[in-house]
Amino acid sequence: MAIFTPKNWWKPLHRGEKIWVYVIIGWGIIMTVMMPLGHFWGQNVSQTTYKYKFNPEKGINEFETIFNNFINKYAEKELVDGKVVIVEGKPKLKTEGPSMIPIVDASIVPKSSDGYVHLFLAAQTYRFSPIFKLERGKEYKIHISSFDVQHGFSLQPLNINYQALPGYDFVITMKPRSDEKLKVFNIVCNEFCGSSGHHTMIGKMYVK
Amino acid sequence: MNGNKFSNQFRTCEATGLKVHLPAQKLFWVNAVSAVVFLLVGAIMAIMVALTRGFPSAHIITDSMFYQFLTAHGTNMLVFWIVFFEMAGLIFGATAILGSRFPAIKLAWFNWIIMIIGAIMVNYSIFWEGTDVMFTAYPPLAAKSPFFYLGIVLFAVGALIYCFQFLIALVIAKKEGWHEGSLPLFTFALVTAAIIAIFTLLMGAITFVPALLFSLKDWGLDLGINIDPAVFRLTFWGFGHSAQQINLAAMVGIWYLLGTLTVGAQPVNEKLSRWAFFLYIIAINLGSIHHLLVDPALKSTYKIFNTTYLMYAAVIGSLIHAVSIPAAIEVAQRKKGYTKGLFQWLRKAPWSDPGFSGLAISLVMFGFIGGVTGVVMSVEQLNILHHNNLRVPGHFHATVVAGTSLAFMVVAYKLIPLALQRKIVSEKMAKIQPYVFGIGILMVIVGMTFAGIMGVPRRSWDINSLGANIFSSGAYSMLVLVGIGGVVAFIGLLMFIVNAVLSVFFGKKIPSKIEIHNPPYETASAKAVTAES
Amino acid sequence: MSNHDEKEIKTPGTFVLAIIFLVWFIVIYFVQWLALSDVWNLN
Amino acid sequence: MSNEIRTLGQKMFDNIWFLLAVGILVPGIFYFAWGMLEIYSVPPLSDYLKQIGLSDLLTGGK
Repeated sequence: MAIFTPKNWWKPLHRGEKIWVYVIIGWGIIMTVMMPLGHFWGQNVSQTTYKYKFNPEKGINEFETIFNNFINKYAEKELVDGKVVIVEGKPKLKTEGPSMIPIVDASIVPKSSDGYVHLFLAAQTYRFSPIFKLERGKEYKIHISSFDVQHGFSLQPLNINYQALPGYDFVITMKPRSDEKLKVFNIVCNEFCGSSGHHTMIGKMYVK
Repeated sequence: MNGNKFSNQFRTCEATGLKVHLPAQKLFWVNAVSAVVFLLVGAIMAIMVALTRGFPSAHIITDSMFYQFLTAHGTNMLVFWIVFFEMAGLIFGATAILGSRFPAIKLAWFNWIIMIIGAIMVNYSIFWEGTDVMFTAYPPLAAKSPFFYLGIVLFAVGALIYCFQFLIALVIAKKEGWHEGSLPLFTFALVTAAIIAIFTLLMGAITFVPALLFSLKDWGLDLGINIDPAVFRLTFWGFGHSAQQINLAAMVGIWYLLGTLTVGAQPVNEKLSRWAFFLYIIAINLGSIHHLLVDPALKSTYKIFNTTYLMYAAVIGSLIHAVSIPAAIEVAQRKKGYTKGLFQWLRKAPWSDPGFSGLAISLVMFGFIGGVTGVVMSVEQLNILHHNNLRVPGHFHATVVAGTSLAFMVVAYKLIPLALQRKIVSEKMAKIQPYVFGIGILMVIVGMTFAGIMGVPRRSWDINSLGANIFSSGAYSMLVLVGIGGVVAFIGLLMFIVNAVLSVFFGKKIPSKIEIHNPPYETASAKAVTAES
Repeated sequence: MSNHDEKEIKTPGTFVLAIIFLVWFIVIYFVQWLALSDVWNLN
Repeated sequence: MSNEIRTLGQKMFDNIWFLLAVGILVPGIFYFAWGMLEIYSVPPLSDYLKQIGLSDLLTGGK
């Protein structure tokens, strides 16, 4: 019984038990092989990560600098009669939605020397910025990171989920499929990031 | 009876003939009662959270309350209820099962006191200071004051000392001659649980002590510590998920125990069952990595190696138990004459005994839903579809709630008479409780899983506030199922709590003989003591 | 205590249950891979 | 009673300190130590951006 013990219990398995053990070891091996197989056929989740100095109390962090430069360079500007509107010496950016998210058309971002278009996506309480306009069938490297606390990157309705950590730049290769019909994708934050607005944190992606 | 140095006061259980060490019985009592108190707190939080999620537009509680309540639900249920009950289980497994004494009773009381202080501190921080960092407490998000971290550290220290005390109790039982030979399988399962717990609590210390030191700056003590979010996640899950593996090992042990107590089942092959527990010990804690599969900073080789639990060794362990427990029951039932066809043994099983029905519901829900979804979502690539959406709570409500909590509840029906000498107040309510709870929690699990498949995130107060048409109408109806199931499960849970509390305090006392007992076996050290005196 | 050491133990019911469980496990596992291949093409 | 022959396997499984050592060491090495090594060997972002010709993003920016 489970509460008493025979003295010598190191006994060989019965035939049925042996068969079961072989079967489940076989199943374990199959499951173990599936992951490297997927990996080498192109399903690599953990593509590349780079770290940067993150120190929220001592001013602006490195990713924020990179991100601001990226936005200033490529975000769509507000135009009046074909001229860029200047507010306080800076060009005014076109924004969308109540949290004023800038828009970046990926087609104007030049390829880097590694042959990819690099895009920077920042998560912060409580928004994802900017909104990208991507082209179907083109491959992009999207740098995902956070300015403040941890966030979740959940691409809906595909239900593709990643984690965004401050201090770490997660580079993900993404390619909107050429047979994809959807034009708007939502990015939902699925990591708790603060009680006043976590449930409102959302971003967008357009696919042309 | 002439007492020697090791003799102690024991009470003999009339029904089972087990000897219960009296000082240990009091310890068992406080730990079990504390567990049920925190279960009640967690249950009230659970119903609020389930209703808020189930009917998001109704806004039953405000957003800040929701996140506080969710934090309280997680910590009270996953940590306080389960660990207190496991501490009670360790005391039971080391004493009553072995017929032995529990050493260092005063230290054990000290452990209980710091654990209870820790648990109260955490609840204080959540309800009065408004800490809402969730069970996970990922930095840079910070609790409202150091009390939250301090509470967890104190609780973990108390539990860690208990685990070592348990291991030492086993050594003493053998040395003083209370017990001889190998440990019974149930106690062996508890050894597995205690070993996993020691790893868990060490990782907990590595996680929460720096977090505590960091948070001391709220009290004006800036130690210049920075917490790396990726490192915190790694060590936190070494604590957070391994803590659930303690439950797994304890629960499987309880399944074997329930099989014995209800139909007299005995493990068909002790070696095979013990191998399965050994596979847990070596491999199961690697599985903590499956929380970090879509994290930056870790590479695929590391993720894949760890998430396979050393080639699914731990899964193989579970699959061994999945067969050896029903096989033990089948053998026992067939011996009683239920030999017709394939399943007469199962049909004629004591389904009105909560111990058996609870065992069956717990085993089936844990295996078919919890275990399978767990393995699927810890595949590196597949995790991308699961991470942080409602499928994850769907999975762990099948394992921790339908599996562990239900097994703990039904074993409590057996332990209250056995270890606390009280009759269960309402046997009738105990009879239907596992079914009510099982149906409720099944609805919760199904609702959560399918809502998660449709993309609904976990830990969200109101998915409508993201905007209209982001989730399909199917997702909303699945959330309604969560809400309704939550109510049913809550009723089932209350049936247990009311019954257990009334039985412990007002149940009919079962009389039993109190005697001084000597260790029944002669050992070298016992001989040395008698020679001295 | 265990007194069924020598003779072969027969547990056909458990065997059937175990097979049902394993089939369920395998089906769920591969259905998930199919679901993934729907959103994430292999090269 | 106590001098009966037990197999090595049974002795191994009866030794709780051996089990404890295995239970701490295996996850301690494979999960914790290896994981820490992974995290501390993440390369810096600025080097990568310089390498792919995006060094202009690294300065200024307000």
